[in-house]
Amino acid sequence: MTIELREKPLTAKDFKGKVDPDWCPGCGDFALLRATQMSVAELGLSPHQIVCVSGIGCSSNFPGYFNSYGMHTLHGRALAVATGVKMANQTLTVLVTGGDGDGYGIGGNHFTHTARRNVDLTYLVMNNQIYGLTTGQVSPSSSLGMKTKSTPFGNIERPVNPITSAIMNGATYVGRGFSGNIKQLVRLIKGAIEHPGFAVIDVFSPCVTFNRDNTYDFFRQRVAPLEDEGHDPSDWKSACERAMEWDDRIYTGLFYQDQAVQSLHAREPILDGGAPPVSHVPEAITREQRDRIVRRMM
Amino acid sequence: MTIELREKPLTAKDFKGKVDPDWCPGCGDFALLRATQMSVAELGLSPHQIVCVSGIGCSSNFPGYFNSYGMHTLHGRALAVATGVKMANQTLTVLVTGGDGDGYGIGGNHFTHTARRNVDLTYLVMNNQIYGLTTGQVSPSSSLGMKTKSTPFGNIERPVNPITSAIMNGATYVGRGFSGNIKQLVRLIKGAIEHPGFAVIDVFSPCVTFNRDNTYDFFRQRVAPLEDEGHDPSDWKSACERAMEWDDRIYTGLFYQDQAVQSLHAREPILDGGAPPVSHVPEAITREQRDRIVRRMM
Amino acid sequence: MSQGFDFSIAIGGAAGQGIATPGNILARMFVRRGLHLNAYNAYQSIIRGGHILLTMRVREQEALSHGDHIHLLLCLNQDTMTRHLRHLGPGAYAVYNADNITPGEHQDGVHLCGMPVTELTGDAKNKLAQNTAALGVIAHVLGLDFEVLESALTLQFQRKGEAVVSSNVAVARAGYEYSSANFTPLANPLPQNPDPLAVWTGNDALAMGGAAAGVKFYCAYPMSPSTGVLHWMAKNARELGIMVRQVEDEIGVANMAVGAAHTGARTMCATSGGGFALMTEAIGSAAMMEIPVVFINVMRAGPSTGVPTKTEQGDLWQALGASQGDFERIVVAPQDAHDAFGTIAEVFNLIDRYQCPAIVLSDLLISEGTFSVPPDDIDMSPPIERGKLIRESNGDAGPYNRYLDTADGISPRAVPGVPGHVHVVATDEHDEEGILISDEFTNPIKRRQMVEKRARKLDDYFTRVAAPEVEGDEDAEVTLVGWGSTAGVIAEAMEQLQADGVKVNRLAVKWILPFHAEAVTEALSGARKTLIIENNHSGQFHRYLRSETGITADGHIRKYDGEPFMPHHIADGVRAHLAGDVSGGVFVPDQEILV
Amino acid sequence: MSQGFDFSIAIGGAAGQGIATPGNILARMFVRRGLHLNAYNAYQSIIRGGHILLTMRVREQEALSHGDHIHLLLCLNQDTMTRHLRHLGPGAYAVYNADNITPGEHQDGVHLCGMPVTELTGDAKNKLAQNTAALGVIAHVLGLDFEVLESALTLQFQRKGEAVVSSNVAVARAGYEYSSANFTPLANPLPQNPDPLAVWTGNDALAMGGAAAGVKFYCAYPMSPSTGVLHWMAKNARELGIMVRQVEDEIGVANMAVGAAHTGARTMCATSGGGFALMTEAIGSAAMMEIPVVFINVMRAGPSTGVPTKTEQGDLWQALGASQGDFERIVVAPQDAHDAFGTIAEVFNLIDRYQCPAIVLSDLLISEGTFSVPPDDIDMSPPIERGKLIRESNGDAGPYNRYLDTADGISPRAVPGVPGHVHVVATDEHDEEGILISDEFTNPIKRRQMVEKRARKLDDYFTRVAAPEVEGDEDAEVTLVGWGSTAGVIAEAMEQLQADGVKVNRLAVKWILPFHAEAVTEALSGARKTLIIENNHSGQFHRYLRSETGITADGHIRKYDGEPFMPHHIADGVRAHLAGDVSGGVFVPDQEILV
Ligand SMILES: Cc1ncc(C[n+]2csc(CCOP(=O)(O)OP(=O)(O)O)c2C)c(N)n1
Ligand SMILES: Cc1ncc(C[n+]2csc(CCOP(=O)(O)OP(=O)(O)O)c2C)c(N)n1
Ligand code: SF4
Ligand code: SF4
Ligand SMILES: [Mg+2]
Ligand SMILES: [Mg+2]
Repeated sequence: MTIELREKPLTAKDFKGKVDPDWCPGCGDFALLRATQMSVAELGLSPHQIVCVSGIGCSSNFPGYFNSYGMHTLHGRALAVATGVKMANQTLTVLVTGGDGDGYGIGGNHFTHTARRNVDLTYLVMNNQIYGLTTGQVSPSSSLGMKTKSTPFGNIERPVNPITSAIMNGATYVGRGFSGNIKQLVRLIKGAIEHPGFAVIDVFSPCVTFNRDNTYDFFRQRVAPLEDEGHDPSDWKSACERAMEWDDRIYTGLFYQDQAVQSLHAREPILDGGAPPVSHVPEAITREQRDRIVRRMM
Repeated sequence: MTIELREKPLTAKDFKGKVDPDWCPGCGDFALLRATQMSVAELGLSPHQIVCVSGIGCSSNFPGYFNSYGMHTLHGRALAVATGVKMANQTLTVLVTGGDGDGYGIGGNHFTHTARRNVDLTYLVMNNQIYGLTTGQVSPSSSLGMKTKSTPFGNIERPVNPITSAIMNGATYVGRGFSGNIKQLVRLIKGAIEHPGFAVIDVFSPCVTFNRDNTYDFFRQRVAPLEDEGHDPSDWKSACERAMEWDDRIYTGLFYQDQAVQSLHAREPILDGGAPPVSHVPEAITREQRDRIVRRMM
Repeated sequence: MSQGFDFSIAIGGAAGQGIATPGNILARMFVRRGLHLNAYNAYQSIIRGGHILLTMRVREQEALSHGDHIHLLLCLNQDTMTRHLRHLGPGAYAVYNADNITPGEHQDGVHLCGMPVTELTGDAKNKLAQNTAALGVIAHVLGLDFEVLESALTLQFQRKGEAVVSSNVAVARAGYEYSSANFTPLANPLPQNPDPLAVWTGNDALAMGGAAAGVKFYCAYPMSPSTGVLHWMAKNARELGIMVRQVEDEIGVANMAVGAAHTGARTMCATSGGGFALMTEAIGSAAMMEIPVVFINVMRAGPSTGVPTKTEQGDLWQALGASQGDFERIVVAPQDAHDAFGTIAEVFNLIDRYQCPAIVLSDLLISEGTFSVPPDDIDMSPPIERGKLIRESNGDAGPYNRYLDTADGISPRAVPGVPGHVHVVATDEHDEEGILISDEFTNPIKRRQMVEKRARKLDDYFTRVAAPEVEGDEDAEVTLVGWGSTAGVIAEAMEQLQADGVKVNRLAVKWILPFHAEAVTEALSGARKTLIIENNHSGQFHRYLRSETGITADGHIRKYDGEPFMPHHIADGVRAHLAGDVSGGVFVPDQEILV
Repeated sequence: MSQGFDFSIAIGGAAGQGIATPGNILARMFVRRGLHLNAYNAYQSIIRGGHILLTMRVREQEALSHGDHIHLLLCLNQDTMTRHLRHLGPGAYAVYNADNITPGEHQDGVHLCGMPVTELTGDAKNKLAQNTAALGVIAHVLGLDFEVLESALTLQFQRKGEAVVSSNVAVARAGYEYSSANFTPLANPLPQNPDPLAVWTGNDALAMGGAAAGVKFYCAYPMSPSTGVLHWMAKNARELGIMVRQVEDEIGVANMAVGAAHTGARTMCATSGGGFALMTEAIGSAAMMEIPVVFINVMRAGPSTGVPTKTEQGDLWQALGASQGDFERIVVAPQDAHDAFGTIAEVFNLIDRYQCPAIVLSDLLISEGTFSVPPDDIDMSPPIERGKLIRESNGDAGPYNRYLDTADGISPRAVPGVPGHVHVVATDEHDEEGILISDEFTNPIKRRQMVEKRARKLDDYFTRVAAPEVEGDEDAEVTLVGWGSTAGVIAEAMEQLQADGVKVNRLAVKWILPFHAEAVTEALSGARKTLIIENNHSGQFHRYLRSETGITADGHIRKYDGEPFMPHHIADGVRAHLAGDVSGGVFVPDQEILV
């Protein structure tokens, strides 16, 4: 099923993977999967044009459930691998999917540096504020006081704020979604894929099995779409301020976007002027190249 | 030479280490060493009360030149080791010293998480915007376009901003110093040691050997002490805004401080109410403790 | 099998069907009766669905493995029935909800115990009712009075309130009564030993070993199958005054542990293979700075993420090759939960003496298995010997050299805070004072001195750590060599072989590095045929044994399908080897029970 | 030594005194004359100060090591004179600035060539003038026409402008003339071979090997002594269309490399021991996903940060134990720069064939050494064989299984972007389609199948990779076994021994894993006395050799003081062993030249 042979446009269904998700019934991750499938279909992408890279976690099982090229890599390392994929073949659409532990815990350093490099990736974080696959330990985004298997007396570490952190580290498209609002998710994801730079969407994706605090209800009572607030995504200060609100009102939507910053592959000198991807150029170097090098050694 | 036997107060000289620094003549790191020695002397600390933890780099050789307990650990890992030291013995004054590559490059994840935990450490980063010890490669704080041995065609990655990043990640005392201004450094360091939480001071410490761009002159022409600006360190927005200025004017001084946040050891339940450090409590558990545990297993 | 009661119950279903609860209730009932337990849970890396099979072997004698047989199969879904009914032999029981599960082909003499659960409970919606009803059936089949089950249920559910207790008791009673009316109980009912036992997992045992040894700083990043250690520590932290930290990643864990250990706190951390890979750099740093820390690697099937819920002995070479350069460390592979408990205290005394890191290799089989333990064996006051540790000022005002080149290579170790002992520890090569040798002039003579000083520390190691010994028949036809967690299953395979008249003995190696090369060479010098048993593909232990002794084994029994050995796998392998029936020298048993 | 011109120049001083420039000028002069060069630079991990000694051996024959002697010592400071004057034998030269350096005790017949630098140059402030004046003296002593030096200086300084060139030429001329008037030149002046040679470092050679093999993605984090590879790549990136990335840490490097390699680009990265420790988890992941990547570990003295500017062969077991579980990979230790160059291309063809990672073990001695190379040997168009790689749609619309269980275990490998071949690669165990086996039911049969499929890939490895062979005397009294970078120095030690009438041969092992166990066993079966030579403390290669073959060597020659072997260290060790003079079986030579 290739784009060349295709008669009618693909639909979300065409992006169903080889197996059905083994997520718990009700897991928030289903919504993001569905929203991503709808988004790529609406954008007219074909499965072979996309690479979906993940780490390890419940959420990181995503590539197995999504029909595209996929890499299910190491816990915390998806962004590093994905940068390798994108930079070696800039013609691919690269999605990165994973969890809060994967991305903000063990993967934190890659997150920071991918942001400052503005690598043209779409990073979808299924943030359930817990370690799901390992059966419920505290995560770097768990709230203060939260009781988990590893913090039976309550979490004493303040949570990261992925939105402000992404913005300040240099991500150029920063949004927040909620599994309870697929429409908004689709809008955010399509925008992210079309955005030529590092796009981060932190998605409240409730873990119905291990997180009793941050449930669908918890969020339903609080989420407020930024779209309704006349928020200006070019204003980082207001974006950060709104991202810090948590108690009664939690904003979702596009917090921040900066289209003026070039992505890493656009800045890379050897890809100047639409050069082909290094994954596909001929390996052999020329006699002239060889001779120039050897001459400098003499 | 212990605090108990001491007749007259210690001076900066008493904090000279066993060997003289092998830094290049003119290296910015000398100033920070001197400023730190003056600061601890002025605060009336004794060498044995201090642990100075570093990673690897020119700057990370600091503990060898400073008379206190020291740990010269792995490249990038100083904050993790220092957290272990501080949490195991909260009575110690723990300084962490190192470079920009060490702290913001390979050590980035520990930086983020140490900040959100608000571990009571004083972190002094000798930021020369280059990898010094490895003879001059690009660093995560090198400016765009900078030519180094690893970027002979110019750096294409936007630099991190350690100040905004520290603030947004949750550090509760965030300052910037310059090796050309020891007085200000001493003020900043004393404040940092007295601050009960994670204090970060990013210090412009020119590498006279490998960084031809960010020289003493470069900074002398630009530095503007925040003290002269009526800056309010409780205002994170203004702190970030000022921290982002770079071209003509580069602010130094205390950008941000929040004394309301408890440090990690203050929140730790097992250290409740001034409990002794776990490094010094008796190892043996009691018969009653044992019996309670075994009873639950039956 | 020959001696007394020996019965295995398997409970099968999908993740989310609540297998743990009946498992726990039965386990408590058994150990309270003083019976031994060895339980292995085969599961998948998913939270819902899949196929789980919990095998609980209960025995009058100690149960060294989860055994070869299923005597009673509780099917919580059709899948379990379909997969495993054929593994039941004559006299075995299949218990199931007859409302929605149908048995298939089966051997003669299998008791098919279908329960009309909806009819019994009057409740078609409670999905967990079948589990409780089945407990009633099982209690009856085992010949227990209902009161025994009733009090177990009460204990299990009392936290949830009276109503939950009484509804569960009612359902269980219905099952019990239905069984009494319809099914034949065991001819030899469940016996009772005089002294009740306790129950723990291997991870509990590792954690408790740490607590007993005086661990006051524990940090970790969750990773199956090691996470149980973190959970135990977190739960008991407050009561025991142990600082427990979950860190951002395993690099942070290992380095934080190094920092805490340096201050004087006994410090431990646990992970599995992938996390251990990330810790290796810090392990080398601990060795160079001479700081004692215990690093536990609970092995699971690899490589890479591998099969996270399956067992393997695949990380031996990773442990041996952890970090660059030559350095001093101890590697030990405990043989079961009980041994793991004691090993931790022993290892802490060793590393405090030698001022070096230790790597403890457990595996999923030990760590996630559930086992009985005699409560009196849980000695949580082992001797604590901290070696040349200086934690308080000793009034000594003389010069202090952290890396003093002493006769035994061990230098007095002062922790930060002690007046008069200020020094810097470094991962760069340093001299006796702790000054970097590359700081001014990289003196090859000093370098050599320090390498030799550190190496000398372990000179008296073999006088302090027991060498492995050959156990079993004197003039054996075959000597089985294993390491770590296979000790028990090898012992049971030996019993089977001995019952068949095969003369067999065993060398079970636990202390891996430094290796008792002389003792092992001596022990194996008389062996007529040496077979090595390993739960991995490449024969990691065999290659290591050979690297240290030059000994080449005569054959191998290996398993690398994720499942642990059952005793008959080994016995079959030995028979095949003795019959000359093994091509290529490696016997690989088939895993018949597909879990 | 017996054959033709063989002369070693040592330049000593502190970091910052500009040793590199005269070193480079001399090197270029030598290789342009077609003379062979082997240069070893002993330095410290500091930017200024300390003691550096650059030893440049120039020879008519190939120079396989930096040799045993110093024939001309250029002292840039008093420290160098004080340390090394006593190492000069009769006929050797000491060149120094007589204004501030005084010679001490010395052997008879040493030429003390003090230069009155201020007088010669008329400039007391230019600290580098002594270096240039010394070049004049050296040129004269070596019997060169001044024009040869003049053109070398012109080439070196022309980028800096005419003024710099002419002032340097003037100073050099003053030195040359002073020398002509005062010092005796060599009886046999520097010869000239017909064909000029080129010059490279081992790191250049590794990088160029990569470029020749078609590496299009190179990423790294700086770490001595591997950083030279990054520098070469960065400098030549644009011209060769190689994407070069400096990453935030080595974990990022290794994983980024895996990502780039998966897209189809030949990908390489280099680091040293500590960085390699951080990469190990990703190496296992590459093996599990079956992605070919080359990981270079340039060894330095360990453990931990160790001695960053000193050499050691200490990371063998780290390479063998890199990452958890059993998996397929290739480990190779090139023997010198030339070999390193060719090895990279060979290794890329192998890992593209076998779809697995490779670990290349270089060391500081190779990587930072400077060597001559015949330009025609630099074949940058080696055969490029990419195995079962699918980079373009082949019109095949049939089902595609990434991990198809083929007869040879090797499955067709499609890269992202190819229509009709969509699949997921995973670090979890998976089936032929790439579906996780733990996703629904962790099937032990599938698990075993996949382990065996992967293992089978290497079945024909030994038919493709040359086994090591014994070289040297047929009926040797002693067989020297080495691995990696000691091949050359062992060969030179053999020459010395043979000159003494000792019959000796050598087995130099390069391909480490898979190990040519049969071939090596066969090769050593006739050895009368086997000695193993290693630049480490614990005998890592000996233990590995034994693990694979069971062979126990008769003795050892080891060095672990940070400095490389010199030929006489090995020859002395062999003599001591033959004389039965080695207690404990391990001969450890003293490092006489304290650098
Ligand atoms: C190096 C390493 N450490 C730890 C693990 C174990 N592990 C697997 S998933 C996971 C965390 C899962 O949390 P998150 O990323 O938030 O994903 P979720 O399951 O909640 O979707 C951990 C710790 C691992 N696979 N690798
Ligand atoms: C794991 C690891 N990777 C790389 C290195 C090599 N290394 C030593 S110092 C350094 C960077 C130095 O830069 P910085 O931290 O900025 O300190 P500076 O020398 O500039 O003060 C590097 C890459 C190392 N020691 N360990
Ligand atoms: S455990 Fe939580 S995160 Fe994982 S699948 Fe279930 S609901 Fe989702
Ligand atoms: S190289 Fe740079 S950072 Fe290092 S000591 Fe010299 S001036 Fe300082
Ligand atoms: Mg999560
Ligand atoms: Mg720096």
